[in-house]
Amino acid sequence: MRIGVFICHCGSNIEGTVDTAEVSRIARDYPEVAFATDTMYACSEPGQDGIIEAIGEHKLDGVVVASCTPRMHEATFRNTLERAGLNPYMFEMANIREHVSWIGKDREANTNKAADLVRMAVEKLRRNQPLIAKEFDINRRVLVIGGGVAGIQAALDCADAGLEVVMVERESTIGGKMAKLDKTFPTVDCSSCILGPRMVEIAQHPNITLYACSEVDGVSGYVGNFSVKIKKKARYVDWDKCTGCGECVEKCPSRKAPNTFDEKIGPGRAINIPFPQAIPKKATINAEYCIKLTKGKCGTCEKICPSNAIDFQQQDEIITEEVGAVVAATGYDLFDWTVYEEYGGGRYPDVITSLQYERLLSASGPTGGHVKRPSDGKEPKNVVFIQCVGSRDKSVGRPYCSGFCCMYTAKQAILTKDHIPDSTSYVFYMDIRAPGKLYDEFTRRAMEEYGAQYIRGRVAMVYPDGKGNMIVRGADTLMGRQVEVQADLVVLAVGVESAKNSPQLAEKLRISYDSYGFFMEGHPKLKPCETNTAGVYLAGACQGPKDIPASVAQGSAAASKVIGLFSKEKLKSDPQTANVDIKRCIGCGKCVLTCPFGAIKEVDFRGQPKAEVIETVCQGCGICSSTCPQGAIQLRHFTDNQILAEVEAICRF
Amino acid sequence: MTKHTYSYYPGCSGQGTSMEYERSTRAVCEAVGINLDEIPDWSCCGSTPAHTVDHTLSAALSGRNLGLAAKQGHDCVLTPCPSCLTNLKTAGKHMAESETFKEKVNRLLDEPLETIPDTKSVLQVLFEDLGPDALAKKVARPLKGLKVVTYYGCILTRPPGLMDFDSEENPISMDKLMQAAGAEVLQFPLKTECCGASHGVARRDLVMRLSGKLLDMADSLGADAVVTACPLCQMNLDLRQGQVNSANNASYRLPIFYYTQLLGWALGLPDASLGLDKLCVDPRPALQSISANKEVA
Amino acid sequence: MYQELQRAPHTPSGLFTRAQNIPFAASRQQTPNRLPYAGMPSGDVMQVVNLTNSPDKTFMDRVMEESGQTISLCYQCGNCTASCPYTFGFDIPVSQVMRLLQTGQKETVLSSSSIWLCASCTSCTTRCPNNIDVAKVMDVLRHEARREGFVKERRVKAFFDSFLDSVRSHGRVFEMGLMVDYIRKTGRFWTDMELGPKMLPKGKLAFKPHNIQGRDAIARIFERFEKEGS
Amino acid sequence: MPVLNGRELRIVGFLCNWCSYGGADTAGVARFDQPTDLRVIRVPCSGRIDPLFIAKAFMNGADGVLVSGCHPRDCHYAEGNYYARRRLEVFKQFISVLGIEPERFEYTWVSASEGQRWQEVVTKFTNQVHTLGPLAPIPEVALSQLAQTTGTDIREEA
Repeated sequence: MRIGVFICHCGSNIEGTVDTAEVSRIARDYPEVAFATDTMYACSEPGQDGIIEAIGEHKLDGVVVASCTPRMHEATFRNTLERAGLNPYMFEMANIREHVSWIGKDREANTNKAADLVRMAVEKLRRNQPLIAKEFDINRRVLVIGGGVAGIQAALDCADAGLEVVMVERESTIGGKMAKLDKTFPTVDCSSCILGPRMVEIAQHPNITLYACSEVDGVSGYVGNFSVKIKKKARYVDWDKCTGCGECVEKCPSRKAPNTFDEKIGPGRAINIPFPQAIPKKATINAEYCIKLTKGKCGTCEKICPSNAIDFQQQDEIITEEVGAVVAATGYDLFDWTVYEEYGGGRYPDVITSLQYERLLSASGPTGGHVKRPSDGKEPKNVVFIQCVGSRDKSVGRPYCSGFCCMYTAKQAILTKDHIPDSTSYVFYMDIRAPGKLYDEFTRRAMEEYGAQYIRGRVAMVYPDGKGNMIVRGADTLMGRQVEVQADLVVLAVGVESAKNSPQLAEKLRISYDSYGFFMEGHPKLKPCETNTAGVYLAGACQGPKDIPASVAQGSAAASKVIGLFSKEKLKSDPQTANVDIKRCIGCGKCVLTCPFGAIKEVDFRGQPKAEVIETVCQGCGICSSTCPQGAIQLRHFTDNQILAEVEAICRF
Repeated sequence: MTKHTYSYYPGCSGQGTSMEYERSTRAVCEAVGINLDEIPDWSCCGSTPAHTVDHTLSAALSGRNLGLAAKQGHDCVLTPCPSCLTNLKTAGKHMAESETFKEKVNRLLDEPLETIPDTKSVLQVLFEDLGPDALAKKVARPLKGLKVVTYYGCILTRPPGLMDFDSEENPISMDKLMQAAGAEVLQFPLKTECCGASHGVARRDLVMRLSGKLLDMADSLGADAVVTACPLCQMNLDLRQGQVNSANNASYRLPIFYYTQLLGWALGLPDASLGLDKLCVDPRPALQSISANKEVA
Repeated sequence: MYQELQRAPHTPSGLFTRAQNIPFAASRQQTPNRLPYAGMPSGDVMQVVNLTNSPDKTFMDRVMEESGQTISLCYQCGNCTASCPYTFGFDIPVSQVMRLLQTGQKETVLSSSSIWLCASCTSCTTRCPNNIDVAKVMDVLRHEARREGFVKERRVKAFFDSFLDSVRSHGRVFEMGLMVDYIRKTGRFWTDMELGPKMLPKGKLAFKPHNIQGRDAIARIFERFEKEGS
Repeated sequence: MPVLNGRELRIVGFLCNWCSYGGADTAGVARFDQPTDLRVIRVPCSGRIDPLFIAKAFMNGADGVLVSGCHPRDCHYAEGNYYARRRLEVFKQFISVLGIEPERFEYTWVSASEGQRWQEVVTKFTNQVHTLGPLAPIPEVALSQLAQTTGTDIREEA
C-alpha cells in the first residue's frame, strides 16, 4: 500500500504550536508511507489540488490528512479522493487542531502528540477497505413540526417546490407566537396582515396536510425513510363538521378556563376558537374546564351547535406518516418570571408580561385594542417596561440574552403613545440590543419622537405603595442614583426559553440539545439549520432565541436543505454498515437482539441459522459487533482490527 | 407532640432591651413542647460590629458559643435574634467550607472547634416542627379582628444561600402562624426592607427615614399592629416611634409586637409571661378591642 | 491641511416619511463642561482617571481574596443601588463603589461614607444577577478602611468600637456601659436622652453589667486577634 | 517518537463520534487548555467499544483508559450508551482481577456542547493517572496465555 500524509498548517492555528514540518518528516518513516508533506491550507482549493497531484505523482492509494476535526472536513477530503479517482474510504484524518494545537502551548509535546495521532491514522488506514455506497430511494415527503412563522415558511417553500408537506402543530391553530402579536418591529406593520395570508396559504396549499392540535409521538427510520407516529389529541369537536361559527363559544357557561392564546389575561371559555383569523378556524374543548366532561352535566354547546359537530366521546388518535426529512420549528416559550418575587411573583395584577401587553394592544385581543389595567380596567398613564426579566441573569440560570426584547419594547412604547397620547413610557434597560437593519433608528425613534424615558439600570422592586399605585424602584447608573417611578402598569420583557418538553422531542428525533433545551445545530456558523442527524433540520427559535426575520430566513434555509436532499435521484447510503462473516457466525442471534434498528435478520444457510445485515436499515453504530462472541459481525470502517491497530499505535511505540 | 430539645442561644439584647421577646419566646416554646436547653455561660456573638471589624474575630466570637452548644449534644442551636443567627450561620458555613479559615478561627479560641452544630431561628422551628395547623388547634383566644402587618426584617431570611429558610423576597412563615392564631394578615410589600438596624445611635436620621417608611406603609394599609421577630427592628419601630413621629411629623400609635407575644396571647398564656407591659406603644387597647368584640360576637 | 473628506450623503430609504436628507456625519457640537455634584465620586474637581497606572492592584486583589468574590463578574446593572435602602444617605451608590473597586480607585472608595453607612442588610447580595456577595465586599472594604486609617463616619465607628469594648470586658453587651463609652468617645451626651425615661420604668436598663464566667476567654480572643493582626 | 518520557503517560481515549468527540472539539474551539497525554480514538458509538479493547490497551502498556459517550437518552443510536454503561461498569469492577488499579479506567458521558466539562474530565483523569504513575508491565506469562486464547500474539504483530 502507498500512503500519502498531508500535515496542514491551518494558517497559524496548527503551525502556531505544532512543528508540522517535523511531523511530516517523522511520518515519512511510518510503515507503507510513500509520501509525506506539510501544506498551508489542506482544505483550500490549492490544498486539495496539491493532494490530487501528489496522488497522481506518487501513485498513492491511501491518504492521511492531519488537520482539523473530521466532523468538519472529512466529507470535503473524501470528495477530493473521489476526484482523484480513489475510493473515498481509503482516507483517515488526525485531529491535530481541536485536540492538539488549540488546547496547549507546549510545542514539543504537541508535535510529539501530532506525530502519534498521525501514526494512529496511518495504522488504521493500512487496514481500511474500499467501500461503495449503496443507493436507496427517497420518500419525497417532509414533516414540519411547529406551525409558527418559521414552520410556515419552511412548509410553504417545500410545498412550492413540489414536495408533499405534513405539518404538525401542538396548539389548535397555527401562527405560533407571531399570531399573538399586534404589530411587528421595525416597520410597525400589523402582524396578522403579514402572517394571515401565509396561514391561509398553508390551509389551501394542495401539497400541505395540516395536523393541528397534534403532537409527534415517535420517530423511527433514517434519512429518506422516516416513519413518524403523530398523536391527534382529542378536541371533542368533529373538525370536519365544525364551521367555526363561534355560537358555542358565546353560550358556553364555563368561564374559568385559561385563555392561553390571550396569555391568560382575558376571560376564557371551556370551548374556544383562539382568534378570528385562526387556521384551522375550529373550536376545541378544554377537557379540564368543560362541565360536561368533568361533571357530566351541561352540554349546551352540543345542543346549540348548528352542524352538531360536538363529540364528547372523541379519543386521542395515532396516525403514521412516512416522510423523508424532518424540519423542527417548535419555537420558544417565555421564561416563568414568577420566580422574581421582588416583582410581585404574579401576585400583582398590574404586573404583566410583554406578550400579555401585546394582547391588550391587539384589536383581536380581550380588550379590543383599548389598553386597560387588569386590576381596575382604567387606562394607564405611566407604563413601565422592565427589560431582561429572565435574560442575562445567572441567578435564575438564564445567562444568555434573548435578542429581541429591546426591539419589541421600543415598539410597545411607540404603540402605547399611539393608543394613549398623554401617557409616558419608562424603560429600564441595561444595554439596548438593536443590531438589525433600521433597528437602532427604530429604538432612537421611540426615545426621540415618542418620548419614551429610557433609564439605564435594573429594577430591584415593584410594590404597591398602599395608596393605590405601584412603585417601581430601580437604578439609573448613568446618573448614579436610585430612582422610583409611580407606575399604573408594569410590563416585563420576559426572556426566551426553549419550548416546553423540547428535550423529549429531541430524544425522539435523536438530535442533541444544549443545557437550556435549545436544539444543537450541526455547526454554529457553517450549519445553523442542520443537525448532526442526517435528514433532520432546524428552523427558528427552537435552535436559539431569534427574531422574526431570522426565523423566516431559517425557515427558507431549512426548506432549501430539504429540497437539496430530495433533488438527488437516490440517496447514497453510508457504506459504514455491519457485515457478517458466514464462516465465523454460529447463529446465536445475540446481534439480532441488540440491534436498535432491527437491521439484522436470521437466515438459513445450508440448514444452519446465520445472521444477515439489511444494509439499507443498518445505521453503523457497531453495537452488534461488540456483542458478537465470535467477532463474526464486523462494522465496516470500524472493524475490531482497525480499532485495535489504533490502540497499538498508541501503546506499542 | 414530639418533645424535642434544642440548644438555646438567647442573645445579649434578650437580657435588656428585648427582655419581653426572651420571656415570650420561652413561654411559647414551653407551651408547645419545644425544650430550650440554654447554652451554659454563652457569650456575645459580636453582632454587626464584629463582622465590620474582621470576619475571623466575628467567627471566633460565634465559634465559642457553637463549641459550647456542641458539648450539650443536641443536633441544633436555636436563637430568636436574626443578627445572632446570621453570625452563627456565617461562622459555621465559612468554617465548614474552608479548612484554612477554620484554623485561623481556632487559633483565636481557647479550645479548637470540631463539630459545628446546625443553627435555626425559633420562628423556623415553630413553623416547621409545630406548624400552623397544630398551632391552630391550641389557640384559646383567637386574635380574630386584629389586622396585623408581618415585618421580617432584612436578615432573617436573607441572603437565601446562607439562611435557606422561607422566601427572601416574600416570606410567609409568620403570616401563616398569625393566620393560624386567628389574626388577619395584610399584604405588606416591605417585609424584608431594612429598618435602619444599628444606626439608631450614631446616625439616627437613617433610622428615622427607613423606619418611618415602614410605619407609614403599615399605617396607610390600616394595620392595627406590626409583628416582628427581631429585637433591633422592634426597638427602632417601637422605642423610637416617638422620635420617628417628631422627625417625620407623623403621629403613629402602632403597637409593635414580637410574634411570640401574640402567639402566647392567642394560646391563652398570662400577660406577665409575655412581657406585654414592656412595649413602649401600649398594646392593651388593640388587644382589648378584639377580646371585647369577642364577647359581643 | 487634510482635504475635508467629502462623505457621500446617505439618505435612509423612504421608510420614515418625514426623514430629511441629512448629511451622514452630523456636525460635532461643543459639550458643556460638567460640574461635579453630590452623586459623583468625591474629590473637589472632576479629575481624569488614568486607568493604566491609577488602579491599585494589591488593594483590588486583597479585597477579592478576603471577600472571596470576583469583581469582574459585575456588569454594572445597578440592581444593588436599586435594592439598597441606604442609597439616599450614601455619597457613592453601591454600584459605583463596585465600579471604583473594579478600577482600583482605593482612596475614593475608602474615603467614602457609604462603606460606613452600609448596615449589611444584604439586599444587594440577594438580588445581584451575577451572584456576587456585595454585602461581604462592603464588609471587607470597612476592614480595609480601618487598616488604612480612613474613617469618614467617625460616630458609626465609635459605636462599633464601644460595642466591642463592652463585649471584651463583660463577655456580653452591657447596654448602659456601651452608651457611656460611646458618649465618652464622641462627646455627644444628649444621645437618646429622651429614651431613658421611657426604658427605666420598664426595668429594661440594667445598671450593673452581667459578667459571664468565661469573660477572660473572650478577652483572650480579642488579645490573640490583635496580636495576629489578622 | 515514544511518549515524552517522564512528562507524559500513555492514556487511551475512546470517544463516541456524535457527542463526546464533538464535546472535545467544542473544548478545542473554546481553547480550553488540557494536558497532552490523552490520545483519542473515534468510534461511532460508545456501544461499539468492546471491553476487550480496553483490556488489550492495558496489556499493550497503556497507563490509563478513558471512555466517553453520549448522556443516557441522548445516544444518536438510541440505545448504544445503555449497552456501554452495563459492559463498562462490569469491566471496571473486573480489572482489579487483572492486577490493574480500577482508577486507571473511567467511563463518563459528555455531550457535544459540554466543552468546559470535557476539559475538567480530561484534566482530572490525567492527574488521577499521574498520581498512580506508570502501570507495571504485564508479566510475560500473561501475554503468552493471551496469545493462545485469542490466536493472535500481539508481540509479533508490531
